[in-house]
Amino acid sequence: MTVLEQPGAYRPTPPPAWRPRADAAPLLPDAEPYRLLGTAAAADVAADLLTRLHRELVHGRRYNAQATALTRQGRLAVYPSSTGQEACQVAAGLVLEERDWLFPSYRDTLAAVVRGLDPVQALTLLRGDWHSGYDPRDHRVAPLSTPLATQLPHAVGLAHAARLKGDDVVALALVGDGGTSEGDFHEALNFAAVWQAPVVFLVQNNGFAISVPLAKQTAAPSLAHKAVGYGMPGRLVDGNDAAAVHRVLDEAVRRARSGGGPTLVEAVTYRMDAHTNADDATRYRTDDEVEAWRAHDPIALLEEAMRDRDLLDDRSVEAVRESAERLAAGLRERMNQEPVVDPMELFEHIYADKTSQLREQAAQLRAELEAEAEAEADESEKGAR
Amino acid sequence: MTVLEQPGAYRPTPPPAWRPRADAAPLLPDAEPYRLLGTAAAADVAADLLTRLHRELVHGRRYNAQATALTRQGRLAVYPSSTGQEACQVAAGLVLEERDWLFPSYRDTLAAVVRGLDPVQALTLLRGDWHSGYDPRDHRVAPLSTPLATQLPHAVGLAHAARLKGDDVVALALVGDGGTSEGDFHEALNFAAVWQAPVVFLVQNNGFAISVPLAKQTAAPSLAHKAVGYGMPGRLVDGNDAAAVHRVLDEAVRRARSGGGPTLVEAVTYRMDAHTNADDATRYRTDDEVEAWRAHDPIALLEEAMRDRDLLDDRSVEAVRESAERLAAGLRERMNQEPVVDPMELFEHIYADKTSQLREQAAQLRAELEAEAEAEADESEKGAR
Amino acid sequence: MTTATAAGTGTARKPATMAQALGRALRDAMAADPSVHVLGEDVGTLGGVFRVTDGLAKEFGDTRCTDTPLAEAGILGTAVGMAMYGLRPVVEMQFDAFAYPSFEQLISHVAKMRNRTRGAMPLPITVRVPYGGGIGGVEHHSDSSEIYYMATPGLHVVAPATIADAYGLLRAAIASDDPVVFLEPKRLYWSKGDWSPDRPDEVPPIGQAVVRRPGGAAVGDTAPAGGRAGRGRSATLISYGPSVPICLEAAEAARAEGWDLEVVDLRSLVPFDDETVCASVRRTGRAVVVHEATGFGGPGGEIAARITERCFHHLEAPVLRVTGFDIPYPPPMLERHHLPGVDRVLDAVARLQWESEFTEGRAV
Amino acid sequence: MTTATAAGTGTARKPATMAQALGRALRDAMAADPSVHVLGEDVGTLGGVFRVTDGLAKEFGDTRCTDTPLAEAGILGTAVGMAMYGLRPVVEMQFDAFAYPSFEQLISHVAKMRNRTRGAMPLPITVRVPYGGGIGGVEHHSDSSEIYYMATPGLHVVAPATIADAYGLLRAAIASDDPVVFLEPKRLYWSKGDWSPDRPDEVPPIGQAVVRRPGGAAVGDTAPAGGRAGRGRSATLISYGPSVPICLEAAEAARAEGWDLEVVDLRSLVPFDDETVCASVRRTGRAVVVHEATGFGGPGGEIAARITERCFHHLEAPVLRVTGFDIPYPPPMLERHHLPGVDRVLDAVARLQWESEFTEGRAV
Ligand SMILES: Cc1ncc(C[n+]2csc(CCOP(=O)(O)OP(=O)(O)O)c2C)c(N)n1
Ligand SMILES: Cc1ncc(C[n+]2csc(CCOP(=O)(O)OP(=O)(O)O)c2C)c(N)n1
Ligand SMILES: [Mg+2]
Ligand SMILES: [Mg+2]
Repeated sequence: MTVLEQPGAYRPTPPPAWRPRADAAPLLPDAEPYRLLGTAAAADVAADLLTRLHRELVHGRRYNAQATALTRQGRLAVYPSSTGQEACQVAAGLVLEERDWLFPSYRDTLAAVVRGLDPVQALTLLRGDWHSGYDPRDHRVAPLSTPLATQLPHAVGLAHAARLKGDDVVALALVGDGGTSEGDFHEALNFAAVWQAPVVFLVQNNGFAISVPLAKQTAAPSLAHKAVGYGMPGRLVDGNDAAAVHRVLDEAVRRARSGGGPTLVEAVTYRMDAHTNADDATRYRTDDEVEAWRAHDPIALLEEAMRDRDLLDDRSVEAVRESAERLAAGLRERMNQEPVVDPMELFEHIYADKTSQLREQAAQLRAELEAEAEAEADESEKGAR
Repeated sequence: MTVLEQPGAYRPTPPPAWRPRADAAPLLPDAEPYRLLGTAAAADVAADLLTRLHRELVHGRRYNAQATALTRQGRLAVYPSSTGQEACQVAAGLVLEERDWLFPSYRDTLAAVVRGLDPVQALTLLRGDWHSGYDPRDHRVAPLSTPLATQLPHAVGLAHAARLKGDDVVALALVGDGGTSEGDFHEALNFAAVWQAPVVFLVQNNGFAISVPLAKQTAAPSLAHKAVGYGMPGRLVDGNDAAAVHRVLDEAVRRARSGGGPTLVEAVTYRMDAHTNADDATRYRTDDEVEAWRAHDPIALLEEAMRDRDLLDDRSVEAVRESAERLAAGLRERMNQEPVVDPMELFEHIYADKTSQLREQAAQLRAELEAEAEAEADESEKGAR
Repeated sequence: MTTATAAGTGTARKPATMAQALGRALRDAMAADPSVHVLGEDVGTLGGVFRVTDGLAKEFGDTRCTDTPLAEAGILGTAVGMAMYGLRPVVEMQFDAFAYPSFEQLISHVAKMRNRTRGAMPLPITVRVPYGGGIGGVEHHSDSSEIYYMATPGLHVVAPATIADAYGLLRAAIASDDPVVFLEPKRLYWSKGDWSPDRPDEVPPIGQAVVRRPGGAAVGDTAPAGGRAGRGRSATLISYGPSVPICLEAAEAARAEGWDLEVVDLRSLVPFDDETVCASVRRTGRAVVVHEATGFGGPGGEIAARITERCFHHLEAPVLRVTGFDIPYPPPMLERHHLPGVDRVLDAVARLQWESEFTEGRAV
Repeated sequence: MTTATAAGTGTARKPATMAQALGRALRDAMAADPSVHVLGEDVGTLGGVFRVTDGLAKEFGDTRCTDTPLAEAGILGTAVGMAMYGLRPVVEMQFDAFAYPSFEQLISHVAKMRNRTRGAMPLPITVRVPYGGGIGGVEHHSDSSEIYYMATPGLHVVAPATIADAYGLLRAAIASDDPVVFLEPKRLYWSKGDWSPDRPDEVPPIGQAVVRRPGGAAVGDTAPAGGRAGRGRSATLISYGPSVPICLEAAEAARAEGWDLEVVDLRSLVPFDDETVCASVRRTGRAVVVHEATGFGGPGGEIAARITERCFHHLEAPVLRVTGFDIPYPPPMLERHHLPGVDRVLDAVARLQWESEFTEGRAV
């Protein structure tokens, strides 16, 4: 029997011998988002996990602020902040093993950084010196995906390939609430379920797709309910509860790794900043709504729970904030250096071998650049005289 | 408040004030396909409906046989038979009001014919004299759609437009089990639910997409379970029980008409013939499976139920068969006439006004045709001498 | 079309930017015809990411200007259904590359429905696509995708280069009973001009190119040494959309070097105005096609080929092309090296064999 | 590549049809390299609707040759992920028009991943597309969609015209580290030939055109009255895929009328072999490009334009094009009027200004 065969698979035999493949009940998400922090179960969460989550949350928030500041200084072309969504980002960045793969979208640089990526490399797309700043295999982070939901089938294919090769690899793919409306979301989840690929889909439902609120995006009871239509479990989690997100993802990753197939996780969260620095969020949402969510802040939630367990005091909070400042300062400094770009690289990575046409065009650009340089040299010589 | 506003719509407010939009339970399909014939409830089905269904089923089977025969005589380029699926076809063709719209796929010519379309016009695509043989507005039947699932968003858009115009129109869109895997299926159902468009989706789950069995198409408990992910009700019905399909569709159409929004109906049926006359079904399924389904034949099921109620006797069966023969003979005769095609029409319907380029090209073809005709005339003159 | 002025707005208001003129065209079209519906991502409450649809939802309600779910095939596919029921949908694709998910709907339905139904069911759909580069956009935000549309019979393809054309051609596109892919040059969105929407002569028909800058002086006047014909140092620059201003600038610069360049703005790629283009090339004897899109397989090949087919014996030199390189659109920091600029246009003009020197064959 | 022969099959077997040769190429590639995976609709149990993949699932199992769910973006999108993990997916799109749902994946990812990752992550994906008309297919089953792929940098685009090339080019495509859109001319699927897959010289590299029929006799030999150059009544027919046999037939027919036609089979549209094409046109001085695809915005425009750019002074006449009309692909009963046939090619040859008559300008 190959991995693709599913003995109990849904296949209508002539009625009346109707035999549905699976019971739908276990696939359905709970009616309420799953929460850990502030519940009795929070007491059992490993202390070092909480400490780790806390540090990354605080670092993450600082990172977002720094990146947004860099747009104002012209050091980033654009930045889609994940402030408010740090619990999702951090949990996604921490939950995987080294051999696993992360498939981020444009908003998920923080998850990639938490996973180990150099932030300068993670920000390359948004700085604009190249489309992607890292070798995806270094940290097993796929390039940030801009076309919405298109990264989801990639995650499925990669996880499927790994399984076929006998490798113990899980893929975690991130997508937004808006992205769930795309056809690629549907096709990816269906392939994943049919192939029982070891992949976890995390929908960060931050309430908006740019200006479009969720009510205009879906009429479903929840986005997690979509899972049942593919025959995979759907899980709903409080996306601002870092411990809860981590636990739900961890369970899904384990399930995938042990051959249990894919899971769809919806994390309910909120984007505190505008869509990007270029967006004006006041056009489509009220301050009241933003403030209501501020009262459910992922860092505050976690700090409260940790203080309850004496895992945090003012001194340790201060220490984490300081290290966050150092990280931000380092990032600022490095991003303030002008990136080295080489126009001739434009022709380098189109094909394994340059076509004769690309060689011609490269020669044309080189000649132009040389003429430009000569002209500049002439200018500065004149100036020097 | 406009028709697009949904006061209770899913919009996550900050946990813990979680408020799902809708209860998922009523959206879920029953565990078993709904059946009427052979159950006690069959006694309540209107006699004239059963008589009508019966006549159309018998006519439909004969129509399929005739169309398949026409492929062997070279009168149709290809024919995808709906033999075995007549209950779905007939119910879909009968359930709508005149002002409603039907969106068929390539396999659904029978439904269009039941709705009133001239079979010769319905078969034009498959004969090959043009892409579509009828004005869609004549019987409110969209052109047969060949690219799978692409007709579903059309149905949504049309139903939505009708609603915006204040018209009391429902759209019924047909799609196969394979077609549910396409992104367009997903996008169409989502738009329909968000807009609460008066549209009914009927999936004819005939077990195969060409050679691919359902188990390789989906891992869902049923295709009807997909409905919950869009926030619409999913209904599962025995697709060979014409009365049951008609009732489920009728309820869905009424719901849609009264502003209750879309429904997804999965009818479990079986394609008794090969995918098309060009297909070899023995490559991917066993005779045993086909025979098992033959024991659940839609016509036999209905005839049994009607005889139980004394609505049918040998004489009336014979009468229906005879009228089916007459229809088939009429179709055969008309299809054996060579269709009139005009090569110059190639340039007619590209734009409202021919571009200068198309005028040039039309002139070129006309000159070629004239030269051809002249050459032929010369030939026959020679022959005459 | 031109008589449709919106109630309550006079001729006094003069939109400053192309984005505003486009918005005004939508507004006037919606006011004039209740069957015009705008739909797309963020077109309602936000007014579109480029603010082209700003105010429409407020003025006409969210059923006339609708924020759709995030799914381009769904947007275009439902627009098809709406058009089948007699509406006149105007669809916004947020950026060029984000139109690709709707490709099947566009190619297999939008372009073919009239043909399929023998004219019974035309689809008066306008697909607005903010397109092209030069705005520092990250990947997928700067594609010049016009060849995909041009090469698909059944679609009209329009690209304005001026504010007046932006208004007029969009009104014309919406009024057309054929589907129109309306390419909005992103980097001209903020171009400014004095303009009033109420001058009827500003609504051009679709399918007519215009000579933006006549090359009058040189026509047939001078015969430089070595020139085969006596048309002097004149040539035609042919472009559309965002490259038209580049060509005008190049023509201005060229004058200093003694060239008299005529600039043709195609305005519409489909239908293609052979007459205006060929008339100009016959006058000048030389031509350069300029566009941002990739050269290989791009619009310039078609344009050069059809000019050559039609004007072969009037040509002093092969029709040259100045285009984007044959590469994916580059990241922001490198885009200026990719985009055809004035210098590259002038270089091409210089290569137009002014002395009839035998220069061909070098490139291969 | 050419050394990879499959265990247990000798050189004796000679597949009769192009479809079989393609199947053999897949089989041999899978046998030679365990990272080659075939996926698509009906490719497994059924062996594909054209039976090209017949036997692969049986021989290699259903994880090597996989029937996927019915979703083309999903097929290509998962293939991207598989390639990211080091596999070498060969994807089958069932028919040309059914590749359109995968357009975004193809344009925005497959074509760009190498570039995006600075060469770190090339995608060795082969996308097999049965394409073109002439088989009596109903709507959506006969599109010539090559321009969409040609105009997208990052893709190779290949179209075989012979059985040997079908095998060799498909092996080359699968072996390539670049994504290749492999266009299989549907109406040549059943073309027959004597052929053995084990002759290494039958595996051509991607990117080299070939002169299928040399026009030797006339080169420089005769100088007919009125001819500007002394190259006689020779011309080059340029085509690829399903149009190559048409051109060869036309060349044969033309010989009777005193024309000596050279036939170039491009084999690969990207990379484009300027050298072979231009060398031929310089020999003959005249050229006609022939393809099924729509003329306007089609491949012929590019080909004609680049020949003209490179060989202007060798041309006795403009490069002409014989193509499908600018219309959606017609229904079966009318397709013969649309497809370029021998007569239309000969008509174009006749219009190549053999007497250097001044014929231009008629068309406009
Ligand atoms: C296919 C596609 N269509 C449109 C866009 C433009 N776009 C960028 S972000 C965005 C909204 C995405 O919303 P969501 O998926 O909820 O993610 P979020 O931005 O909230 O993280 C849109 C429409 C895109 N990137 N890709
Ligand atoms: C977009 C698209 N992809 C592929 C095809 C080719 N094709 C035609 S029918 C078919 C199978 C359809 O199966 P299903 O949806 O179950 O409908 P059925 O034929 O069983 O009625 C396929 C793959 C197509 N028509 N459209
Ligand atoms: Mg969101
Ligand atoms: Mg089916």
